[in-house]
Amino acid sequence: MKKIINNPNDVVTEMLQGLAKANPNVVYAGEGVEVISRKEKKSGKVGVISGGGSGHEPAHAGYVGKGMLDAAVAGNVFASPSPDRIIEGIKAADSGAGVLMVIKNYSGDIMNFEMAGELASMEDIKTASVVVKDDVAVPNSTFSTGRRGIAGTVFVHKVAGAAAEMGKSLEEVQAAAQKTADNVRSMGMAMSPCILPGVGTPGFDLGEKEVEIGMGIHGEPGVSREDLRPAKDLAEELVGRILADYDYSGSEVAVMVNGLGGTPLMELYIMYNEVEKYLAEKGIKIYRAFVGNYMTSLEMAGCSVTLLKLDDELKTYLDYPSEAPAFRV
Amino acid sequence: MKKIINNPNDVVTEMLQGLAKANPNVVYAGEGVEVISRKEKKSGKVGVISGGGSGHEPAHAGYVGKGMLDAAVAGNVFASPSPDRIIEGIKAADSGAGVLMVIKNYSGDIMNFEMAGELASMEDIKTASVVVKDDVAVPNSTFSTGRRGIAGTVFVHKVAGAAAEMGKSLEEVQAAAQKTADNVRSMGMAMSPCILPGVGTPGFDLGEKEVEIGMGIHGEPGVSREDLRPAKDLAEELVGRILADYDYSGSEVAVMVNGLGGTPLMELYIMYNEVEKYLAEKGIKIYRAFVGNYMTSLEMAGCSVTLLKLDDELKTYLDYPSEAPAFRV
Amino acid sequence: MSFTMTSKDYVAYINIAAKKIHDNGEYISKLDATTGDGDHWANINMGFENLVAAGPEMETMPMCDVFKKIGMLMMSKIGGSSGVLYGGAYMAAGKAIAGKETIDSKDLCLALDTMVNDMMTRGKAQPGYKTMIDSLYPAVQAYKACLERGDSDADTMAAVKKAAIDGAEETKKMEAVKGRASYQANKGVGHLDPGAVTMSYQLECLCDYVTANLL
Amino acid sequence: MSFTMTSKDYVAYINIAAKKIHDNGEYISKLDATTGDGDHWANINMGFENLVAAGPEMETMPMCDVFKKIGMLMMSKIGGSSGVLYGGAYMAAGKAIAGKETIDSKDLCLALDTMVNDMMTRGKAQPGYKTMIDSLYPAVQAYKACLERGDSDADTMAAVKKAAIDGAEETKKMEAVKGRASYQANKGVGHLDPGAVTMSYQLECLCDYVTANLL
Ligand SMILES: Nc1ncnc2c1ncn2[C@@H]1O[C@H](COP(=O)(O)OP(=O)(O)O)[C@@H](O)[C@H]1O
Ligand SMILES: Nc1ncnc2c1ncn2[C@@H]1O[C@H](COP(=O)(O)OP(=O)(O)O)[C@@H](O)[C@H]1O
Ligand SMILES: [Mg+2]
Ligand SMILES: [Mg+2]
Ligand SMILES: [Mg+2]
Ligand SMILES: [Mg+2]
Repeated sequence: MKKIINNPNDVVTEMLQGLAKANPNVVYAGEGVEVISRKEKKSGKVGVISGGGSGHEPAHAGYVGKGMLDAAVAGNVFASPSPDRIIEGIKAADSGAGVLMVIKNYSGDIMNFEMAGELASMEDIKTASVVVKDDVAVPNSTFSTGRRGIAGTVFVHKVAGAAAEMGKSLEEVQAAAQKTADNVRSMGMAMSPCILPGVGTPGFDLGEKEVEIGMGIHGEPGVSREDLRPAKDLAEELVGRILADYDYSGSEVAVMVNGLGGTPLMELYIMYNEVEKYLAEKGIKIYRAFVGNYMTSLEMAGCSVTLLKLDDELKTYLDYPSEAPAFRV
Repeated sequence: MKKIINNPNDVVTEMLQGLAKANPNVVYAGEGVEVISRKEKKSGKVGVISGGGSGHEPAHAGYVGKGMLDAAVAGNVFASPSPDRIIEGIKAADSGAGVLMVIKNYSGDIMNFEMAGELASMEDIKTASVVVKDDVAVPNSTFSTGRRGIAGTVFVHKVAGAAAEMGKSLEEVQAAAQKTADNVRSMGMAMSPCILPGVGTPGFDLGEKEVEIGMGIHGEPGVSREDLRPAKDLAEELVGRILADYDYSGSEVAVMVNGLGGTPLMELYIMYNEVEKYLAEKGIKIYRAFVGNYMTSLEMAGCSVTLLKLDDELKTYLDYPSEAPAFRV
Repeated sequence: MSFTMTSKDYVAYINIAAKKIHDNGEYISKLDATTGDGDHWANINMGFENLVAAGPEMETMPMCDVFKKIGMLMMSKIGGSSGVLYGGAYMAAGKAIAGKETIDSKDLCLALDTMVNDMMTRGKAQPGYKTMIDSLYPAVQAYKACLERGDSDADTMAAVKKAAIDGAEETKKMEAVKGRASYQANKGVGHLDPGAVTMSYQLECLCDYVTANLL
Repeated sequence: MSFTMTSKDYVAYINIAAKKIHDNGEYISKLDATTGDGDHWANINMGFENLVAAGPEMETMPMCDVFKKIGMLMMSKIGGSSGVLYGGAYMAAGKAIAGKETIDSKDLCLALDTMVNDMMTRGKAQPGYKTMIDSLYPAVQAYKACLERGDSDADTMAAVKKAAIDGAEETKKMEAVKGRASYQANKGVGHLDPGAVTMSYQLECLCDYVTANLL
């Protein structure tokens, strides 16, 4: 395992220390708390927080900034943060108007954020939550945990953050975030494994020419292993699966081509070029596109594609200025 | 070789097509020209261009935008663009006040940009150039090619672009860029090789635990192969070599911790955390820091550290707004 | 006719369990990597390292507080699904034995029963869902049955241990409903659930400790 | 008493050289990866693919224009150091044989001499710098000596070819001054220069073509 780290147990703390030193607009709450929050707090504004396991950088701390998140709570690598961390994030984000928690749909995240919400209500802080389940690789289900939350979460951050910055109420912010979550779908694929700093060996193997379609952002199994094909075919496969799940025909969308950490920008742009062509064929209009590393899996190679159906309200929120370093609009 | 591409011969064209589709503020000049330029041209403003081999994304096309580059010219992967491409970049950037070319110090780039400059003068376009040689891994020399230009080039783009946007003359823009080039130093290290799309096999091998200190951004040999050490040691080695080359003591600096493409942001922040501590020990004050993928080498894992000594003039230029997607200030 | 377990005992058991977990890093990581995200061992191991570090302090506390302390530490240091599940469960167990300086066999059974119930509520999970519950639940059932029958402590411990290990083994055949293995097309069938295995390690160490030191 | 080389011949030679370059991809890439950035083969091979594609058109041109066309194509399609070096050199050679429909041995020597001089100026390089010049330069010197001595065409071609190959081989011992091998601590000593090798391939194919078809 070759990683630029010191002790595997310290990666989260040291990463957030580095991030806070490089970004004068945020503060780091300290070791064991692992919360990054905005330095300037606007009184009476709804707070928006998110968080989850580490290893998905720039998610979530890179999205803290005016117009996006007020605080991000980091767990250990691939492990949801604990309730005692999350409550610190809630407190940092609260300025009296309540706090929206944007949660990715993993049983660990759900349980930890739920408990944190209870702790918050004990401290008289109103919270609401939106659970993002955008990964079409997983069947939807009300019985089991169901779909995972992946890169589409970033759009939910963006919309919620904009709505909050524009002075909306907690209910309104939650409704906008929920609308985003309802209209966003993603599908990814991996080309190489990632290595947890505390483990040191790859979580899975892929053959010389194999890719795994639908692999999760923690290396959870996907839907099929296939031979690597040209970018055009990969784009059609990923977008095709999204379109089979949700009807985007005739609508305007925001597109995200997201790198998983080890894939160079060159390839992401080539991928986006194919995604754009395929959507054009299908008569789906692209309103705005985002290409880069937004929701990664350590050094995993691969990418995901996300589509968000837009209406005027969501466009306004998407276009609203954001000063978060990892999502400047 | 697992890459999200179609035909290796088309990677540059398709990447730039994708980039231009995703970024409404630029135009792509077309296959074989491989120039990305700003859509809005400000008349009478000095043009600033750069370029070089592809494979270093977001360099250089990601730096095209208001306040930074007016055009970027892409060569094939790791190969300088040819003069006929560069002249198109010059023309796209020229609005009557001349064009500054920011060149990285490689014999191929020098020869191609030099010839392009001659072509420009035949078309009555005034050009000036600045050659960046920031890589302290290579000994300086007036006899041989000398030092390579690496991540420090991005600071030169930033300063030149700001000076031009502020209405400075070609001579003034060149002087500001030259001052930046004179005061910037970088040092990098690689942990894994990169694979040229047209070649398909890694350019070199590194042992299970080996890193190569001083490796170039095209995989050119470095100064030493060593066992991977903790981030703290790596930071001290890279920064130490920079400080041994140029006296930054008592000065204020801009710092860049640059990822080579395959290294996750988590590790870059951990690296920056160590760089910051080491500089603090040495009494060097950090004015502004940049952590991310700025000058990459395809999917190579590793990073570089760059220091730029600042004075009031350079601070003004560094802080001046930039709308380039890969360098928002 | 029952054993007495003190805080010192519980800390001693925790140290043994920590070692057992520590020594099986590769195996457990591999299990979670196969059906989940590979972090289960790294997280639970880090949690146990913290428990071991808190050992000297916990030795001086009454048992009910030891459980609460363990719950808080596990919740905050492990994170993920298992952190909140163990954390919540231990805290609930601490409440269930409120006021107890030491515990006897019945108390221990009550504590474990409280734990499994808390886990089921919090995780919205049932036995058969291919989780850590599938080791703890049958162990608790066996424990209750032994107590009811008035089995000897030695027999009881043997039965609890066996049920825990068998229960974990059973997860191989199960389809995952909750947790990351549920994302797999085949729901993880054919693979052990890592959480069930580490649960069985703990129960095994616990039963062995009681048998070797308290009977 | 000299051969006559037509555009058709030159295109035929280019096709042979293209194949030779194409077939040595792994070897040349490895050479450039060892001392440079690994792209030399990919770039020059792409350039030759373009030359081959332009072959039918070039066959109909006078030799001087063939050279200029090759120069333009190489400059724009190869890129990097070798693109501008070959491009500039071929364009200069085209000027040197301006107006010639076909060329004879003396013209060919002049063209090659012009090329190496242009490369030296543009690259600010001398023989001994461990570059492509170290194959072309001795080949041109041999060519001139043969012409001066009045050697037979067959002997001349053999001498030129040998000088080109030996010259490339010599780069193994040299320290690089220009180009990427100069960044190495040992300046690439012990490794062949990829540009010198591909240059020797071309000269070898050229000499072989003349010998086999024009004498
Ligand atoms: N909802 C749930 N209810 C009960 N146990 C669960 C639940 N979700 C996960 N688990 C257990 O947690 C284990 C995984 O723990 P861990 O790897 O630490 O967390 P994560 O799944 O968040 O990465 C699984 O093997 C399973 O035994
Ligand atoms: N300044 C120079 N003068 C002459 N030849 C050079 C010079 N620089 C490089 N070369 C030649 O070019 C070859 C490398 O070509 P290529 O790999 O295509 O370009 P690059 O070095 O830009 O990647 C070297 O092997 C050497 O023979
Ligand atoms: Mg996890
Ligand atoms: Mg090159
Ligand atoms: Mg796990
Ligand atoms: Mg090269």
